[in-house]
Amino acid sequence: MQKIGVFVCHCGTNIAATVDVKKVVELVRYEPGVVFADDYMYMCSEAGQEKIIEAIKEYGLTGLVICSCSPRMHEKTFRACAEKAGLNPYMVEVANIREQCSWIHKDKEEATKKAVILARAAIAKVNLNTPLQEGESPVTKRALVIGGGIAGIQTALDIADAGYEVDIVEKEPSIGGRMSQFDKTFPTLDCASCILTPKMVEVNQHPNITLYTYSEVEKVSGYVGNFDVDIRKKARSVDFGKCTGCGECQTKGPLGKIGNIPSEFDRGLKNRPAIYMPFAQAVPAVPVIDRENCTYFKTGKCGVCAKICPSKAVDYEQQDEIVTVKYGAIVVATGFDIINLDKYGEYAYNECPDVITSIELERLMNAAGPTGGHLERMSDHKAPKEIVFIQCVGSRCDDDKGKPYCSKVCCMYTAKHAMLIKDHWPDTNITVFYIDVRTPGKNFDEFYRRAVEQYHVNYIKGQVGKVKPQPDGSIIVQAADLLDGKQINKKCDMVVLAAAIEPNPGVRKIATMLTASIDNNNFLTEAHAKLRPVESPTAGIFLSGMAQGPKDIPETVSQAGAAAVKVVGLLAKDKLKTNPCTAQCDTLLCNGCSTCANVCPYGAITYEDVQVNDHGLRETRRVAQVNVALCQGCGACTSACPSGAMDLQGFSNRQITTEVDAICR
Amino acid sequence: MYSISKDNLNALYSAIAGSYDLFMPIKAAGQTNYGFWSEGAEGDIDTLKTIKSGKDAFFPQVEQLYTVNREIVPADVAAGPEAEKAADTPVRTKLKVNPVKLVDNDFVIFGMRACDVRAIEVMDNVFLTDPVDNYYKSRREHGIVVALACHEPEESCFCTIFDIDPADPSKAKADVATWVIDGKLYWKPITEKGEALTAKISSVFEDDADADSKIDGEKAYIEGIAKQLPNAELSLEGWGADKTDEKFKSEVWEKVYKGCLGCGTCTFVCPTCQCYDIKDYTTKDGIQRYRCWDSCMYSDFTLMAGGQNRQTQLQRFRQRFMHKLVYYPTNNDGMFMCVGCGRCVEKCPQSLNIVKVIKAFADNK
Amino acid sequence: MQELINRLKELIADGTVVRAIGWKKGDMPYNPEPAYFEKPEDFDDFVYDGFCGANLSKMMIEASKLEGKTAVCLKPCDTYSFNQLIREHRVVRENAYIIGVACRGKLDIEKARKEGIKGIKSVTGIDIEGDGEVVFDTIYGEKKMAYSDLMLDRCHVCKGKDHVIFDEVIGESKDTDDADRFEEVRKIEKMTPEERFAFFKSELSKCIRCNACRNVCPACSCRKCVFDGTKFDSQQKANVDSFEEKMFHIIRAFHVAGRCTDCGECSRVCPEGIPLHLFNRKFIKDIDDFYGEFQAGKDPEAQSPLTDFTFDDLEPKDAVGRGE
Amino acid sequence: MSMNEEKKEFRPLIVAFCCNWCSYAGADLAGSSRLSYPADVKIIRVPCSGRVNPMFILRAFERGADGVIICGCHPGDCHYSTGNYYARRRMALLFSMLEYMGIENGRTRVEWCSAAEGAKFSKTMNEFCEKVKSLGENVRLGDLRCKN
Repeated sequence: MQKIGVFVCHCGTNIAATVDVKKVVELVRYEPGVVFADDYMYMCSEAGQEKIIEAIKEYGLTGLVICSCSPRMHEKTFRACAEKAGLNPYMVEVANIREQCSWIHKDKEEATKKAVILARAAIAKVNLNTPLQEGESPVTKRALVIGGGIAGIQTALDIADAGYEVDIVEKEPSIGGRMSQFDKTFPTLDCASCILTPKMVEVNQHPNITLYTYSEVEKVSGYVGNFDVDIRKKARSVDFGKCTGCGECQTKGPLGKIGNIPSEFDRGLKNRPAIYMPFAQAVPAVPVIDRENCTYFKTGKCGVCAKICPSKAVDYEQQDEIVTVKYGAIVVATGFDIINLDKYGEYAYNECPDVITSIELERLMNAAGPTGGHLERMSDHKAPKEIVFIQCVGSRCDDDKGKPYCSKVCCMYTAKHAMLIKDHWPDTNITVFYIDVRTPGKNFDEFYRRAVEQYHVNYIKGQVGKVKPQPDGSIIVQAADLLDGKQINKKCDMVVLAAAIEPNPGVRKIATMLTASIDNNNFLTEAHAKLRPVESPTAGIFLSGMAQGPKDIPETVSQAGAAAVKVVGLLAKDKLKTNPCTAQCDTLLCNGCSTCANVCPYGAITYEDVQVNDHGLRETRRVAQVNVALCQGCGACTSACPSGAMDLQGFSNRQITTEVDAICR
Repeated sequence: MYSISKDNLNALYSAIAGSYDLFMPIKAAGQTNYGFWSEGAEGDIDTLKTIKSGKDAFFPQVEQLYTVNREIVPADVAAGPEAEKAADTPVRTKLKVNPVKLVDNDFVIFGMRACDVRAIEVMDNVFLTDPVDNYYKSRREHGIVVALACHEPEESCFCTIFDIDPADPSKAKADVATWVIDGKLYWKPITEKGEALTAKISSVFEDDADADSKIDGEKAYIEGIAKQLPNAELSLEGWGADKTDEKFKSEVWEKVYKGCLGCGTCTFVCPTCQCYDIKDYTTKDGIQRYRCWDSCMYSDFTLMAGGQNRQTQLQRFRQRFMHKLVYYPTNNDGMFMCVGCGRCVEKCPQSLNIVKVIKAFADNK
Repeated sequence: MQELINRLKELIADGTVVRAIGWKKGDMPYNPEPAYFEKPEDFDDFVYDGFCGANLSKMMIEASKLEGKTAVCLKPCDTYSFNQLIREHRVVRENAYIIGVACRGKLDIEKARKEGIKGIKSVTGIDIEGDGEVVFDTIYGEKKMAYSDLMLDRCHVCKGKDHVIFDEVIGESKDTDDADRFEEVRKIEKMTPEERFAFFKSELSKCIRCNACRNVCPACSCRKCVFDGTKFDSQQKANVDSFEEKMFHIIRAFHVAGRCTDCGECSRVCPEGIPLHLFNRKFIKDIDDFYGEFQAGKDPEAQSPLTDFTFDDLEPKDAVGRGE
Repeated sequence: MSMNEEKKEFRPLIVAFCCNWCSYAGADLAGSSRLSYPADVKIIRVPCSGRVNPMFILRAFERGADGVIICGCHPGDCHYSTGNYYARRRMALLFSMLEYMGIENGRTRVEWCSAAEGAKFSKTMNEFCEKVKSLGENVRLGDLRCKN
């Protein structure tokens, strides 16, 4: 049986004016478990707290009920006060008789009655309270960044600069990501590689950063502060130590420098050989052999690259390697891709080489791209004179074909493309079919207006019904002009599609490994959309870049920095304090049915086969185990559990039931 | 000998209910169970077996024993906080126990079959021997049992193996015996209690001169059927007093218990099972302490802080039948704690029952 | 039936399984019991006929813990329960050898009793292969009933004759559904609240708290039921005509919501004939209406509707008053 | 000790489960804004609406509550991301079942109420009290043993 002290606060007149405080004291004095009850003007004041401490010592109190303002206000205060007197802070319950009683009721008798009932509920609860201990878990001072695009690069640099070790895992042979494919960036039109390459080099040279390129995360276990991650380093077939990055190997293969494999980097607009570096500024500057397409790996014959390599770096015998590394925090920066356009037959993308995506246009306009920066039609290599841009291809769709969201960057990059084309080839006519032009952002609307006003880009609010390639090589775009209400048949010689962006398809697998939640569109979910936008609900997992949602480069970079700060904030701690109000499984009642794990937003519940002794019956059972470092104490599992095995400390089934009983008494 | 037309039974019920509480089989929501009759209720004496037996009449499924509440002792309040501090364990409230009123009005249990009447004897041996159960005793003293012959026994019946006569309830310890023959209920008081009841309601009856011959005919008919019942010859050899060791250690249990769900159906429909649990229910006016039937088939039966003496369903299953066929006879001059009513035969969800157990042991020889 | 017996004996003989779970001949023609079979002579008592209504899937919970594989005879509807038990890790698939047994609807002896058939000595026409009338030889003469008139109510709304999980199927099942599964639920929904309350009150007041419905239910597979535990102070055994049964039955139905395959065992075993399936079926109907059709046990990988959600799910206020 | 010495008008007993992060804070805001609602409402603080087990709701009715309301963060705003989504499904099914059993609609309610919606909290409670008051005492779900 507890020895409970009840302390009723007047809060000046805030409570006392409507609640007869003395009467409350008299009426709760005889509740089961109560050994002491008193009132005071300001319970939270130093004198008030002193009173509590004295009573704890004098009466050997084991539990406290403070009838005062909201626990959201002073629960911490009173818990600290209890702790000072040597009482476990979780043996304190607060009855909210100010915000939820005296302030909203006028009739003193009624308010007093209610205050007594609220106090009784709190007393009944404290009778079932048990001392809870905050747990501690150590922190591995190393972070993992998954994805080596601009988001991952920036996050890694910021963490590394703060003095912590960080590893980047990138599945491609080089870091750089999508940004390295871009030509110029809006709204300043500076060259993407000019601003990105220095950062890539910095990453490569940073003493705190380890790069795992051509590598993938294979398995994740553990929890915040203590993740164990298996990284698969795919066989590069080129010895990192020996290769000097001279590039000789890529020139003399079966098809020389041209190769016959569509280059991923150039979006298939150009070919590459089987041994390749994706692009000239690749980091690391070490080629890989694409084994699926290599003649040697396919037929056992060839071996030319090995013969010509001056440093004998080519190693056909190399094997995939799995390294296991411990991390304290993980940042997901897996970025995006554009949607597959197979479902959009009306745009003739698969049919006509002159219907291209915006990202292909980036490559076509890039000096290092397949055409050396000359904008030309892929069909006849002639310069296009009439170009149509189609917006929202698969964005803002209400059917199953596309995505319901706005891809956010298309309006801006289309204006950028239009202006760049007009700058280089002023005699080109450009028409943009849009649904809405969205330009919120610093200098964004000015940028768009320049395209319309200075460059005379023809913006038509209208939806494109069909893109029809013509036998003469031209293309007719059928559209409705929504403002004029007219049907348009626009003849042109190139069509550029602003295809919707989507999270990198690999993110689903990674999210599952990390037990990080993702939304219906496969974007990672934030812990709180407004207040914790760079954290995943799963503790220790952070979000950076497009993996979380569509955003442009400056936003990505700022989010990357924010994620880095959160990581640093975590790594700076030697120990993590864990919330003691966590779920707990009664292994004797647990069925091992996994229902609780299905509703846990934090992946805090795992299953283990344990040996139990159920009143003398010994057997091995599959039971739930709660990782208290991950559990945030929401209690979703407790309501899902049919047998009542899963319970929440501090808000246990019996505690809440007894509160209900006390109120209904 | 009295009789009354079956069409007129409501008049009989009314007459009884005028002076007594009338507890009898009543049909509601498609099933017939014992309940208190009131005007408009559908009395049903044609259904051979009520689902639950009539044991609720004396040993209801739930029965309040007493209530407890806390009272503040004013003296301590007056003494104030200083006096409280002085005391080691300040007593400021005390518990007040309020017993419930025992049954003190006569009531009639109408339509009990001979097997259920025998079951009362079985329970008497438990509740009326020292220490006497006052709640049961008061009901027994005030209950008047009107038994009814079983016109057409069914295949699940096996009362005859316990020397119970379904044809003649006057042999059972009933206060009144009745028969339903050709649309008439024949009424024969046996005990003083029965006579007193009959006297009170005699105006609803007619005198029937042919009664005895009719009843003899009915008895012969019933006996004829009883002999044909599939379990009429079931042998209880090997069971009874002092067979504990032999039966307890038998390997047969392992074979017969497997299908058992551990539910309480058999126990709760049984007229002789008399185990109960005592529980508290907290209300705003204090704690109500009640007892309710419990089943030895339940996994939490006799669960204690230190664990359980029967941990497996095999042990629980064995307990129930050992109690009925060995332990009880051992303590009660060979009387079995089964009356062959066959309710468990009909109602066990898995079709396990005492008959199968008896047969399984017989086959094993 | 003989084919089934032969096959089971064969599986035991060739070491595929160590034992079989099936039905053992009863002492009455209509009360076979679920049982284990190991030795060849055990099969002398093996039976599989129209009265073998018990769903044996739940017995695999205990059988899964035994050494070696167990052959288990499952009717089409039982396989749904088995799938659900797999999903909840209560049975071990690898430890079971599932024989899908044929079914042409299972019989309810209560139906015969309601027709006044008693003193039964023997019954014919209940074989799994047959398709004639059921003939009762009783002390009081011969009585006949059409097979389908004797069928359990659940078989009239059968989920289908296909087994959803099995290692092999023996025999040919028949379609028996000739009624709308949700008809009874709809009928109740159309009543006034007073009528509905009166209906459930009269049905539930029969409850004797025997727990047969719970203990037979393959979805109620908790090691210790919340009503037997102390976690909610809900450990009550009282049968009082006011609340406890309601609470028990609502919570029981709620706990199996999204997991109940509608196997109908609860209603089959209730000694008081309470139509308990009406609770489960209401939840099934609501789940279908609110969240899209869902058949528990059809796919062991499928997420239960109560451990799932969509962003624009129905609001609770819109879940009620739909009939008004 | 009985508090209802005199029964003048029927005053319902209402149990409100409020999630700590949104609705309980909303109730606090209603308080600090002095937006009154009847004293019949007694709030129980839970971490999340997803913590509210149907057992609690039935228990409240059993023990004499006339109405039970569950308040949580708006869908999408749950402090724990998903708790209220599960609560929404559970309560939709539970309420529908209670209606099916003939319990009056309106004795149960779910309301999403953010920490900023003090006014909404107060309005909701006023409405709910009125509704439950109009339905009268909860007879159908109460346990007779808890009645006087």
